[in-house]
Amino acid sequence: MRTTTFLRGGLAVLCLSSGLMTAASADTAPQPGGTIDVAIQPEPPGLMLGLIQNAPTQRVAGNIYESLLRYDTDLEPMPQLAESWEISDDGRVYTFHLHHGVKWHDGEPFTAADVVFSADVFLRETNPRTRAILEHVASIEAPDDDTVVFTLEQPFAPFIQAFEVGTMPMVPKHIYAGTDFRTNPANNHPIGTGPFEFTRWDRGSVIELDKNPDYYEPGKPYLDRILWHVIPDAASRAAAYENGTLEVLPPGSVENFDIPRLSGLDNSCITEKGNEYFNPFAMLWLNDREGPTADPRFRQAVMYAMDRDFAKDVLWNGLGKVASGPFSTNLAAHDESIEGYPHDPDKARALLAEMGYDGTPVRLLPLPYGETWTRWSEAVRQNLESVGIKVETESTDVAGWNQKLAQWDYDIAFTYLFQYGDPALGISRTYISSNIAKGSPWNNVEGYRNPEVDKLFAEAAVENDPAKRQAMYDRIQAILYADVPVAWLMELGFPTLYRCNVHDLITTGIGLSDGFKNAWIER
Amino acid sequence: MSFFRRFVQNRGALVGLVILALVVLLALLAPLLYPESPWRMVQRPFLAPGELPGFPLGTDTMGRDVAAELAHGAWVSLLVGFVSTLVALAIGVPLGALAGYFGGRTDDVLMRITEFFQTIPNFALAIVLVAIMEPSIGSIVLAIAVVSWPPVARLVRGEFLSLKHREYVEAARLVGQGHRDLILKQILPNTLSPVIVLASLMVATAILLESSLSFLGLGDPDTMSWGYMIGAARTVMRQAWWLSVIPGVAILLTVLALNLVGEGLDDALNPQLARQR
Amino acid sequence: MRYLSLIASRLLKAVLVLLAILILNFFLIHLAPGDPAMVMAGEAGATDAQFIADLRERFGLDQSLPMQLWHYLAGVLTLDFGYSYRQQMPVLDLILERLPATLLLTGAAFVISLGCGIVAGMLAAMRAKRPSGSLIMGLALLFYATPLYWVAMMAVLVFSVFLGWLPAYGYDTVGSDATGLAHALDVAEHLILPATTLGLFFMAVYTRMTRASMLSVAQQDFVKTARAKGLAPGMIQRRHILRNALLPIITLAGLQAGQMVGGAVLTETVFAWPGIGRLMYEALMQRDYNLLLGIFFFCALLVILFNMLTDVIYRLADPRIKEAA
Amino acid sequence: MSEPLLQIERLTLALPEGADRRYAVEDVSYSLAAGEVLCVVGESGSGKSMTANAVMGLLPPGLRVTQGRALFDGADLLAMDEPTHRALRGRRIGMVFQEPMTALNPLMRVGDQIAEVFEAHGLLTARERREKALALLEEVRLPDPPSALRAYPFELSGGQRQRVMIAMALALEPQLLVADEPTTALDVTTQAQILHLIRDLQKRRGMAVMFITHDFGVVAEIADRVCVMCEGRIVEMGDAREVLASPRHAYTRTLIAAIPGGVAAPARDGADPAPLLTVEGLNKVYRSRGGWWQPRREVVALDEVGFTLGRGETLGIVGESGSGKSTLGRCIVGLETPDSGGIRLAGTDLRTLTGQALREQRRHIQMVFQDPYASLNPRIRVGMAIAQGPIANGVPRARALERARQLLTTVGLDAAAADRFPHEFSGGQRQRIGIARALALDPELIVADEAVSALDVSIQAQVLELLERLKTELSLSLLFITHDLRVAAQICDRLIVMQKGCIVEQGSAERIFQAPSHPYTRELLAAIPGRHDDATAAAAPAAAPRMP
Repeated sequence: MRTTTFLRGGLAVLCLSSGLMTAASADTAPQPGGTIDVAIQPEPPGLMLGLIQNAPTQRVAGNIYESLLRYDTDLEPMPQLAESWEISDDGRVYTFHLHHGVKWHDGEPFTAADVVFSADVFLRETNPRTRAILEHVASIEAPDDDTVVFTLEQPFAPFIQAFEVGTMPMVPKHIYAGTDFRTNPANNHPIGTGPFEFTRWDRGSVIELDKNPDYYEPGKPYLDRILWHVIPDAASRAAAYENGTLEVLPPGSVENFDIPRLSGLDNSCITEKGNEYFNPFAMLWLNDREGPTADPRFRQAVMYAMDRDFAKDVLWNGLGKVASGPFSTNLAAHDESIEGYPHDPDKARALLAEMGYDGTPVRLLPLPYGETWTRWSEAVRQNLESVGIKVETESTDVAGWNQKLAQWDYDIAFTYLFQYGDPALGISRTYISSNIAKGSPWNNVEGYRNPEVDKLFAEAAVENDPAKRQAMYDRIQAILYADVPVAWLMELGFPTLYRCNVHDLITTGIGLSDGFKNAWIER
Repeated sequence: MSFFRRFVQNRGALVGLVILALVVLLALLAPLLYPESPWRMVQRPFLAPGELPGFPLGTDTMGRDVAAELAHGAWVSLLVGFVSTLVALAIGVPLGALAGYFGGRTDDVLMRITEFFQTIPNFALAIVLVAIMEPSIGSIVLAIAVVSWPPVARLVRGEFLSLKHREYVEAARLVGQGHRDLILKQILPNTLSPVIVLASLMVATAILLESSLSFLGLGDPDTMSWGYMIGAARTVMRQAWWLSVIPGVAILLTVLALNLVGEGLDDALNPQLARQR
Repeated sequence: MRYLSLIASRLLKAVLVLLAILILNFFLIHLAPGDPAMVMAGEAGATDAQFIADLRERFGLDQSLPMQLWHYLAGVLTLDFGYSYRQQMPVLDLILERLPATLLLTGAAFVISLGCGIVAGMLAAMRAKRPSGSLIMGLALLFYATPLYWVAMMAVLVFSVFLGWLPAYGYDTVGSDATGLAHALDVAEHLILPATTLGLFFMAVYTRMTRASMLSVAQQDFVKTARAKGLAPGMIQRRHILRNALLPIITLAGLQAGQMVGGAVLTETVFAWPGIGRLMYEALMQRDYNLLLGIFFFCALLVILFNMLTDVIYRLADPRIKEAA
Repeated sequence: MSEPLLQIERLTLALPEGADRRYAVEDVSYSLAAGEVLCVVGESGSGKSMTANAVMGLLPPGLRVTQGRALFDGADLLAMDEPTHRALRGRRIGMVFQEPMTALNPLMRVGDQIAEVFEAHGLLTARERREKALALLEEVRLPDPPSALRAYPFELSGGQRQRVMIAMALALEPQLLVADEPTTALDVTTQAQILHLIRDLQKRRGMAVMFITHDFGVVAEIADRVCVMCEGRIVEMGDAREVLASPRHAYTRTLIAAIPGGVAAPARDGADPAPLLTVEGLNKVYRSRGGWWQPRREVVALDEVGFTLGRGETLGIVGESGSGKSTLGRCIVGLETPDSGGIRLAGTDLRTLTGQALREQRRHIQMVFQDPYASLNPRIRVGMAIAQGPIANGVPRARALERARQLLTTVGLDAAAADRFPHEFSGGQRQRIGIARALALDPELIVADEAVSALDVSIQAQVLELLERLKTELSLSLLFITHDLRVAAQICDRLIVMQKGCIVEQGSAERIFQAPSHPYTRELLAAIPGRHDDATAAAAPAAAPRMP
C-alpha cells in the first residue's frame, strides 16, 4: 500500500540526496578506490542494454547505461538522470527535469533529445516489453534540452515504474540516430552516461569496466574498476569466491545448495535485497486446453499435492516465500486474506478420484536453468506421483524449453516470471485472453480464458482510484485462486553473496542490476 | 587348456568377473531391495553414511536414500552400457564385414563413412545428438552407439581383410559357397574373439560416456543413474563429499571390472598372446 | 609431380570430408527443437511476435533450409564463417580467440600423457613380471576406468580447495596485468590441473598400449638377433624394442590428438578453461548455428591435420612406408 | 681333431608343464671341434634348435636346463652369469637365424645393425665400425656394398638379408657359428649360394659351425659330421658321408628314404592323352592401388602362359618365389581372374561362363592348399568342412556328411574324425582332410599348390604317396605346383618351369631332368642341394647320389 499511497496524490516529488541514504548503511565514510571482482553467468551476449534485455547484460550494462529514475527497495522512485519529476492530477502527463551537465562517455552532452530518441525511436523498435508499456503513451516531447514530457492516452498508474535502466535505458542519439541499431559498431563498445565506462571484454574470460572520471554525481563512483569474471561452472564460481578471487556472487551465480556454506565463510555476507523491483515469481504452467490439466480439479489436486515448504526449505535454503496465490506478497495489490493451498495429498487424491483421473501420464517440463530447478522438478514429480499422477519428465535445453512453451507442447512446465511492481506490468499478461498467442513463452501460455478476468484487468490498469483498483484486484485473485490456471510455487528469494567489507552494494530495488554506483570497499 | 580354465587362471579377470557379477546382482535386485522409487524423499537431506540405521549410505541433497539410488543406478548404467554396445555392434559388424569382404568400391565408400564419423570428435557428437533428440534412455543409447561403432567396423574390416584370403575361405569358395555363407559361416565366427574383447571394453566406455552425459545434465531425467548422482552431488562436494565419491567409486569399480574381464577374455581367447603377459 | 598430384588428391578428399561434416551438422543442428531467436527471446524475459520475427529475419532464419545451407556454404568457401547470433561477433574471430587456449590445454595434456605414458609403459614392460610393473599397470587401469570429470572434481577439491596449491579454475589470474614471463608462469600454473586431469586418461591408454606393444615386439626375431649380438638389455629395449613398439602408438596418438580437441568439453567446463569445447557446448545450448558449425569445422580440420601430421611422422619413423613411393 | 671347442654333456631341457612331452631335449651330448661343420638334423619338434638356443643363452621362456653342461673353450655356458655370457655372444659365438625377413630390425639401416655388433662389445670408433661393416658386406659378397650399408632391410631380398645376417654373425670373427636353418626360407638357387658362402667363410676362418637343418640334401652339401635327433634324443651321430651312405638307425634311414628322389618317373602309357585342361595366352598383372601417398605399382605375374594338361596326367609347375606359378594355379581354379587368355576344361571355356553354369564347371576343379594350419576353418568340424561343398551344391546334408566319413577313410583317416575340430590333428592329417575336402565334389582335376611344402619330409612322402594312389584310383588329373624340383621329379609326368611369369621350358619330367635346355632350368637343377656332392652326379644327374 505504501507505494500507492505515495503516488495517489500525484504530487510533485522532490529529489532526495542519494548520498544521505548510503551514508546511513555504513558507520564509516565511503573509501574511494579499489577493484571489485564479480561473477557473471552466463556470459552476456552483448552489452548494448537497449538491444539485449537478459539478466547478465543488464547486470553489467546497468553500470554503463542509466535511466531517468531508480527505485528504492520499497519501489519508491528516486532521481537519476531526472533530478525531479511531476505527474499531473489526471495521471496522464509525466514531466521530467533532467540533471544538468551530464555527458556521454564519449564527451557529448546528454540532452532531452536523447531521451525522446531512446524512448520513442530506439526502444520502441528494439525492446518488446518497453514497446508494450509505450502503448499507453500518446506522445513524448522535449520542450527544452532539460525537460521531457510523456503524455499518456489514459491514466496508467504503474507508468512511473517504467523508468528503470533495463526497461528504459538512455541511448546516445548522436551515435544511433539514422543507423541500423543492431549492426551499429558502437554496440561492441557501449557508450552510456553511467558511473562506469566499458574498457575491455575478453570473451569467455573477463569484462572490465572502469570508473567514469567525469561522472556527474560528485565523488562517485567510489570504485576504480569492476571486473566481471566469466566462469561457466557453478562449482568453480563457488571456489573462486571461497579463495577470495571473487568478492561478489550475484543472484544465481552458485547453486542454492552451496549458499549456506558460502555464507557461513568468514567475512561473507548475504542479502536477499535487490529483487523487489523484478519480484521473481515461480510457477508451473498448466496446459488448460487439453489433457488432465484441462480439468480445474486436476489443477487444484496439483496444488494440494505439492510440498512447497519442502522446496523452500531444502532447495531455496528457506529464502523466499511460498506463494499463496497469483499475486506476490511484495505487491501492494496482494490480497492478504488468501491463505494459499496447503500440502494435502489426501485432498489431492480425493479430487483426482472425483474427476476420474485415469492415470494418463502428464509431461513435466523442468526449467533448464541449473540444478535447483532440476531438483525442484524432481521433487514436484515425486509429489505428484505420490498422489497417483503419472509423470514423464521431458528434459530439454533452453531452446527446447522455449520452443515447447511457445508451441504449447507441454502439460506441466516450470517457469518463473518477473511480477514487477504492479499487476498491470507483470501479472495480467499471464491471464488475459488477448495474450493467448503461440510464439512466446512469456504470455498467456496456459491458455486461460475468462472474460470477467479480462475485463477486471483492463479496468484496473487504467483506474486512477486506488481503492476501486484494489477491489478489482481482490476479485481477480479470488477467481484465479479457485480456477488455478497455473500452479503458483514461490516468491523467489535470490540472494547476493558478498564480502562483508564491500559496503552499499545493494541500495535499490533493482539490486546489482542497478550498478555499483554507491559501492565501496573497506580496507 | 580350455577357454574357461585359461580365463579363471587370470586373477585380475576373476576379480573383475566377481565385481561385475556383484554389480549385475545389485542391478537385478534393485527392484526387490528398494521397491519404491529411488527418487522418493525419505529422510532429511545430507545424512552421512551410517548416521541413521536403515540408510547405510546416507541421503542426498533432497533426502533420498543413496543406497536405493546406487542400486537403481546400477541397472541404468549396465543397461545403457550393454544395449548401446549391442547397437554399435549391430552397426559396426555388418559395415566392417561388407567393407572387408567385398573390398574395392564398397570398402571405399564404407570406410569413407567410417572415417567421416571418426573425424567428428566423439564426445561432441554425442552431446549434439542427445541434445537434438532430447535426453532419454533411447536417445542416449543411440548417441553412444553412433559414436562408438567406427572402431568396431575397422576391427571387423581388418579381420575380414586378413581372413578372406585364408586358405579355408578360398577352399569354401572353391566348393561353391556363396557370399552369404562365406561371410556368415566361414569368416564371421573367426572374427568373434577380438570383437568380444572389444565389446567388453566398449561397454566400459559406454558406461563412462553415459555418466559424462548425465554429469552435463544430458541424462534421462526419469531414470536414476550414477553419472546423474555425481553431477547432482557436485555442488555439495564440500559439504557432503560422499555423495560424489560413492557413485564415482561405483563407476570406477564397474569400468575397472569390465576392463579386467576384457583383458581376461583377450588372454583366454588368444593364448599365444597370453603367454607374453 | 606425382607427389604433388597425390597431395592434391588428398587435400581434395579432406575438403570433401569437411564439406560433408558441415552439411550433416547443418541438418543435425536444425533438427534440434527451437532456434536462436527462441533462445534469445526466452533470455530476454519478454517477447512479442514482432521481436521474434525481427530476430529471425536478422539471422536469415526466415529463409528455407536449403537456401540457408547454400548461403552458409558459399560463405565458408570464402572463409566467411558467418556471425554468431548470440555473441554478436564474427564466428571466425570467436573461434580464433578461443582456439589457442584449447590447443594449449590439449597440447600440454597430450605431451604429458604421451611422455609419461610411454615411459610408464616401457617400465611396465621391462618389469612385466615384477611387482613394480604390476603397480604401474594397476594405476594405469585405475586412471583408465575413472570418469574424467570426477578426477577433475577431486583434483580441484584436493589441490585447490584443501591444499591451496594450485588455482581451481581459469586461464590466468583474473585482474592481474602480468605480461611476458610472469604471465606465462601464471598461465602455466593454471594449466597444471586441467592438463594433468585431461592427460591422465590418455596417459593410461598410452601406458597400456606401450607395454602391450613392447611385449609383442620383444617376441620378434630381430630382438633375438640383437641378443645374439651380445647387446645389453637396456640397449635392446631402447634401440630395438621401443622404436618398433612406438609405431602403433604414433597412429593412436595421431587419432587421439585430434579427438582431444573436441573432447575437452568436460575438462574445460570443470576448470572454466576458456576453450573451444566449452564454446561448443554453449553454442549448442543457444542454437548458435553458425558458431557451432564453425567449431565443428575447425575440430574436424584439426583432426584431419593431425592425421596428415601422423602420416608424415609415421613415414619418418618407418622407412618401409616409402618403399611404395 | 684336437681339444673340442664346444662340448655338450648330457644336456636335458625341461618343457613347461602341460606340453606334449616332458623334455625338449634329453641327455644330449655332442662335441664340436674348431674348423668343423656339425649338422644337427631332425624334423620339426625334434629339439634340434633347442640345444643351440641353450648354448646362446636364448632359450624361450618356460624352458629350463635340468641337467648337463655346455663347455665352450672350457667354460660352462649354462652356469655363466648373464653379463659373461653376453660378452661371448656375438664376439666368440655368432648366430644366424632361419627367417631373414624378420631377423633384422626393420627400422635400422643395415650398416648400423652391423656396426652395432662392435658397439655392443665396446670396440672401435664409429668411423672404424662403418669401415668394418663395409668390408664385411664385401666379404659376404653383397652387390654394391656401399649402398647396402645405407639400405633398410626391406630394400634387400631374402638372400641378401641372409648375407647381412651372416656378416653380422661373423663381424667379430667368432670361433663358433651357430646357423639355425639359415637356408630353409630361401629359394633353391639362393640356398645354394648361401651354403657355398658359409662353407667358404668357414674354411677361410677355420670356424666351427653348428648347422641346424631338416634337409639331408643340405647335410650332404655342407656337413663334416652329422647328428640326427628325434623327439629330443640323439639317435645317430657320425661322419656325414658314412651316415648318408650307410645310416645305422632306422629313423635316419626313414628320413633319407623319405627325401623324394631326383629320379623322374618314366613317362607313362598312353603318352599323349586327350587334353582335359587347355590354357592359352594367360596374362595377369598385379596393380597396387595408389594410396594416399603411394603411386601405383605393377607386377607381371603371368605373361602369355599357355599349356595343356591331359586326362590322368600329372603336370608339375616348378619355379621359385615370384615366378607366377601360384597365380597360374589360382587363375585355373578361379580364385583369381586373369586379365586375358583362355582356360578350357574339357572343351568348355570357363572364362565365358557365368553364374550357375560356371559353378557347375568349377566343381570339377578343386584345390589342395599349402598350409595345413590355415586351410581348415578352426571353428568348423572336419566332417562339415568336407561336406559343405556338396551341401552348397545341393546335396542333402545327411548324405553329404555320410560321404564325408567315407572320404576320411579314403584318405587314410578314421571316420570318427568327422566329429572333431581341425586343431586336434597334426599337419599331415590336416593335409589329408584337405584332400578329402577337394575330393568331396568328385573333381576331374586337382590343383595342388605347394601341397607338401610345409610338411616334414617323412610326412611329405606319405602325402605324395596318397595323392599318387588317389589319382590312379579315382582317375584324376593333377596340377602340381611346387618350388621343389625333387618333389616334382617324384610325382610328375610332365614339368613346366616358370620364371618371372613366363614358361621357360616344358617337357616330360625325365627329359627336363636329363637334358634341361634352358639355362634357368639348368641353374635350378644345379642348385638342388646334395646333387654335386657325388662324383657320379655329373654323369647321371637324375641319380640320387645319397641313396644307397
